[in-house]
Amino acid sequence: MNLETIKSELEAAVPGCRLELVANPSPSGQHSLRIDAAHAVAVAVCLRDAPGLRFDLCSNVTGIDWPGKQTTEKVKLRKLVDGTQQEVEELRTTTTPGSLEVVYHLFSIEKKHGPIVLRMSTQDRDANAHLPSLTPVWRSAELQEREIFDLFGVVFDGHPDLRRLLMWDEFVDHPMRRDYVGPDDYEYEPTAHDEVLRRANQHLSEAAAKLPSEAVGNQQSETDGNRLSEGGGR
Amino acid sequence: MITDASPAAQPELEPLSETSEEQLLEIAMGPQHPSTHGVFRMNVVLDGEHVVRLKPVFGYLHRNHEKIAESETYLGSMPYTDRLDYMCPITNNWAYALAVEKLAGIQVPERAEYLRVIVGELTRLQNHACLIGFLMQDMGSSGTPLMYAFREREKILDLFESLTGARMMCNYMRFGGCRVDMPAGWLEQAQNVVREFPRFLDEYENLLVSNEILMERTQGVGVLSKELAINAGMSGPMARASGVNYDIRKVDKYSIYERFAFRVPLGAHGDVYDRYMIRFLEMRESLKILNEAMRDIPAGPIVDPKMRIRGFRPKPGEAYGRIESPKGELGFYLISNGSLNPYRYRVRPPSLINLTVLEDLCIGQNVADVVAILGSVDIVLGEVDR
Amino acid sequence: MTVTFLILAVITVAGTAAAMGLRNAVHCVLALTVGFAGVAAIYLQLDAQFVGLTQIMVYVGAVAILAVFAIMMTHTPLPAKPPTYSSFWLLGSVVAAAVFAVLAWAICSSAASTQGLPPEPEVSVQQIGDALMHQFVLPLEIMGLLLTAALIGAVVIAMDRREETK
Amino acid sequence: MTQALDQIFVLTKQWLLGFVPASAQPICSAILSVVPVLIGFPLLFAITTWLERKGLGRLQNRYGPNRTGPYGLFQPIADAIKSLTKEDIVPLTADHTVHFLAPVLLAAASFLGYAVLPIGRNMVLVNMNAGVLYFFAVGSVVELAVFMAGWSSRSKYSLLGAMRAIAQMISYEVPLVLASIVAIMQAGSLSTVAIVDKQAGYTGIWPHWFVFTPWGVVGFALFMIAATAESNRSPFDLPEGESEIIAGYYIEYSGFKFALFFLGEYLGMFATSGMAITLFLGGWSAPFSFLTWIPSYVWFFAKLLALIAGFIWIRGTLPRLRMDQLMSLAWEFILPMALLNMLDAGIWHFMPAGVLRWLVCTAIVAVPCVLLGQGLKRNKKFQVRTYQFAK
Amino acid sequence: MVGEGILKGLVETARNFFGSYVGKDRLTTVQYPEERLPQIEAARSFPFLVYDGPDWDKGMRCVACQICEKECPPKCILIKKSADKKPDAVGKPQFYPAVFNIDISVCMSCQICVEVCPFDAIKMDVDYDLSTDDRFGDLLLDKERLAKSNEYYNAIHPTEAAAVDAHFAEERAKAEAKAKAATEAKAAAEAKVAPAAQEQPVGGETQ
Repeated sequence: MNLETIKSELEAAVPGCRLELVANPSPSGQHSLRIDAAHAVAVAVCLRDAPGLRFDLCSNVTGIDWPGKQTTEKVKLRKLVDGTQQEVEELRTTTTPGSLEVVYHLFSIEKKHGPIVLRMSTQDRDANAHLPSLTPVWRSAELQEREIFDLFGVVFDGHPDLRRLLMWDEFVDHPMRRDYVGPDDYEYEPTAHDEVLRRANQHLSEAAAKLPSEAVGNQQSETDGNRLSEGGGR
Repeated sequence: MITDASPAAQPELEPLSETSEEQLLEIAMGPQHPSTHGVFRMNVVLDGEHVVRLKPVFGYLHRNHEKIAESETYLGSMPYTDRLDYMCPITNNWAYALAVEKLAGIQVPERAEYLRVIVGELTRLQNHACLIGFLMQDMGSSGTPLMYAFREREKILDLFESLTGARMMCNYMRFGGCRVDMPAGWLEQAQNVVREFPRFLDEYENLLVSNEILMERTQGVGVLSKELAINAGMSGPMARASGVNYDIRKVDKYSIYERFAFRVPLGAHGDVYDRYMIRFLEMRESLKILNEAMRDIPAGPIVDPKMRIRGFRPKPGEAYGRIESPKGELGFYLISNGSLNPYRYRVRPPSLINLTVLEDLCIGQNVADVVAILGSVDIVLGEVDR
Repeated sequence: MTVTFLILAVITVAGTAAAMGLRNAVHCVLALTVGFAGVAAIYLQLDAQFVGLTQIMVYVGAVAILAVFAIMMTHTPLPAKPPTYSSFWLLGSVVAAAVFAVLAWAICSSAASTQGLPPEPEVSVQQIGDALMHQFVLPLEIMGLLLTAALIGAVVIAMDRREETK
Repeated sequence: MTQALDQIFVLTKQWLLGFVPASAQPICSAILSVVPVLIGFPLLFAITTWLERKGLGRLQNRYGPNRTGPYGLFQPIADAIKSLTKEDIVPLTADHTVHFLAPVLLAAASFLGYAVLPIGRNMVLVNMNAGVLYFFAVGSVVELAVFMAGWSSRSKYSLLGAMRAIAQMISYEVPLVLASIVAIMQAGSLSTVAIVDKQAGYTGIWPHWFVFTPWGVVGFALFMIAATAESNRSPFDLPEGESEIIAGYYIEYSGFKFALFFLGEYLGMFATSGMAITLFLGGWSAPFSFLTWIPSYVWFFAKLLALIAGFIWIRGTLPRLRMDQLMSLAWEFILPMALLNMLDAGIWHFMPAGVLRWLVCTAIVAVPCVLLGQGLKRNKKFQVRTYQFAK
Repeated sequence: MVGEGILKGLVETARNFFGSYVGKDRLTTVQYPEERLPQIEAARSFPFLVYDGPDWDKGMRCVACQICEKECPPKCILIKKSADKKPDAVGKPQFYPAVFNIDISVCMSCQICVEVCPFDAIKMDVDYDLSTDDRFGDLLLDKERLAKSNEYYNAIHPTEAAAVDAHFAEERAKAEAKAKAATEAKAAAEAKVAPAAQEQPVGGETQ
């Protein structure tokens, strides 16, 4: 299946939809199609039902977190540099807001073709992290969208039963985000890693000291960052 | 009573809701329950013994495998994939290796492909045998079929041990091939196991297939329509039992599966009986593949010589690789940003997605059927919760 | 008035009294069962094996279970610690006393108490069977028919409900 | 000599009774009769648990227990020690009194049935006029104990288990009694001793067991099915269905109380098996006339062990039925067959002996049995399916 | 006929019952402490450190390069490099691990440390009798407990160890040849430094 023909077919079928081809430089050659949230359901229904397409199996749904980028900013700045001014770099640190992306891998059982990769992005990673749910189109997205809601924090509008899937209901953060910092107050099994245990206890007492503060997990971000690297072998 | 759950309509609760809410009994099946196949929980609302509502609760075994993998090297995630579906670690390895190979464009030598097929199909044999055993165990046959299955699985695990060094956590595949070649005499041993296996299947068939109690317990129970099966993304034996002709070995022709003559059995009813019979028949087909593969396996290298074990950095890009694991479509979705570890690593767990329809299958059935239905879905919690 | 009889009588009376007085419905049924069993034991003590065993089978095995089933089916949520005795215990006692008085009066005024009992006949199961099949065959058949009709009726009612639910 | 061996227990008892004064003889006699039963059958229970684990193990290609003592023979003792030393946990919300009484009542009620079982020639505790009736009457007390256990635990699972158990026991009590009626009809007595005596004769070398008649074999089969259900054995072990409702009514019991439930269940199984032997398998009588020199109690226990082995075998093979299937089996198959069997036994009684009687009586039970089975099968619409392969 | 399937099943279990007394292949259970399965060469349990020669501390092949520490997926290895150097198996002066700990309560036996080790210093053990009553101390293996001799390695993984030994012999021969060439070259100039250089390479002969 050629993605270009699919794109034109979809554009003809769903007037007003904005589709964008996203090239994949990898040898896998699985290029993807970015669709806009407003027409997502219509596009999905067309993909599922159009006789030439019949993508009836939505195999894989997953989220990707793209936090605001700073490193790429610097690259852009270097391109801008035409003189020898060094101060400009520091001034031009406008970070892009970042987004959460949801990827759908579609296959066709009837026509045995695929995959076609659909992508949708949220406007930002906080308040506007809303996307339309494709569960009404493909039931297989039900649990996977719940998982994305749980682990990434994308709110799927129109999902029949949007609850946390893997984390418990009282959990506040979204663990799969790149900037997620694990809280230090899990009940660790006492192992030889007593350093971790010591920090956990210390953290507990600190948390008890300033009970009303809500962002307990985030305070220790500095010490947490290197937990994985120094946790072992002690 | 089977509710005809079409994808659009929610399962109909009307007939049973004549009893008032107060008379309903809500029980938590799990997380400590002998037949939830691990720490899985179903909040079941019962009217007498009939299921009115069923809400699965996941996450008791959640360890955020994906997050861990994103901070590991590509190879470092390989042993972790063993622990996803711990009944069939080798196919997990395979799916992951396949995804990475797609991502980096690695070729796999001929011999390695044959080795992969052999161990993959052996995995399928032992998984299906055990699953049927577990299903019977759930239906109360005091473990006899399960023990027979374990007896055979033992032989296959012995093969795995002498090949890969571990019985279950094999960590066998490498990007571009396999880790070790088979030791001397392994092939004969494996051929012997494969030759003996039909005897066990006959035994199983005598014990189970025409058993009236079993037929009564399983036929017409937990019926999954073809439409719902497709729409809800069912895969593997679960989908094929509902008559969906979709076997990734045939569709994707990954590895060297197109070289083997094997057939894909399809069910007509989509009930529990079909689901376990499909697995029966698949075992016979797997034996055919194994026989052919063991006959034809060529000599040669087992791993792409260009692959380095350390410092593996695929070029930026993404890939979705999937295989037909014994449980269904096991996919890995990887995004590389050119660094040592994947930017995004996603497992498409067949067990979890096959559970999407659990409530639809169970509504209106008995408590005893819930157990059988759950058993026929074939889940491993290591994969469901990841 | 042997010792055995006294013990059995005390058990029976205590069981039935508890059945009236206790608060928890299930406890009441269980206490009542003790009463039934006591009565059955008294029958057995009088060598009326058939009646005694039937008493156990029907009352302990069936009636008590039926009552218990009814309680379980209705599934009323009970308070965690209900008071042990029913608040109607006084009323219950009065009613029981009244019934007892009536019965006692009836027994005392009957001819048997004044003239003494006739010699006890030895009744075996065989004799009961003979009596049922010869002398009382018509009543037995009528009762059988009646019960069959009731059984069929119950089945029909149950089936109707199942049809509805389908 | 063989006579003495056969009567050794009876003679021993009389010899012992000779030492006590006449006034104390009735009570001493009772004690001397009851105590061996109270010891012997729990001992049999211990042996059976070992046998069952060994047998199931072999059925499943395992060794079974083999670590405690020779061939794992001391396993029951180890189990007993374990269950005795385990903490007795009672749920906080449980009804403590009833929770405590339930296993006691169950174990006690299970023992009562043995009073009328003739375990050998002249070896019956009470030769009661209405022995069979007594047996079923005390059997029905078990239901109450089960209910008490299930209800008092205040657990939803145990309540479900108790409901299942009671529904099942009530349903199967009817066919159980109806199936046994044929033997009573033939013997013309409710006394177990009389029933066994009726079967004690031989034609040539063949015994007059009721099981060797058309109605007898059907009655025996129905009785055994109903007995399996009555004693909650697989494939009718729904009340405890460990894979569905975990352990049913005794889920909240631990330690010794749990062991009592176990004991009660096995004693129930022995008692119903013993009743089946009494009713259909000739009680303590030898299977061939030339084998009568073997003591009668040996035959009884040999038959009992054979039936237990059958129970174990079935348990190792069959999956469990579902509640509604269990009920439909009771009401749609076993009950009509039992009623028909009664008719058959009546006809047998009144027809003159000969080949014709055999043919007629066999036809009366065999044809409906097949038809009913076929009807049920068609009604249920289950079949071995054939499968297609994708192209 | 109803019951046919049930009877078939009963026959099957009966066959297995008797078969388990006759055929040994039906009983796959191994009576563990008395019986043991034959040792499988490829088997692996937890890593150990190989040393050459009689002294584990001196002959340890590990050069504390810390590659395994980095590559270990669950990060169960802790290595602290020594300050000084000592000669390795081939004879080059190398660092050695001052601390080498493996927390086998964390280790998942994946063998990646073995695969990445360029010095053939860490290998997989096959011992599985590892139960202990101390969950902290006994599961944290230090250098001393990890060290196993090359002979042990040869005993458990003969094929693999033979290849490793051959490789080492080759390396050593090369080094020796080099050293000899050097000594000869030096001997031509000055015949004093040679003995020390010759003694070092062969692991089995050091002190």
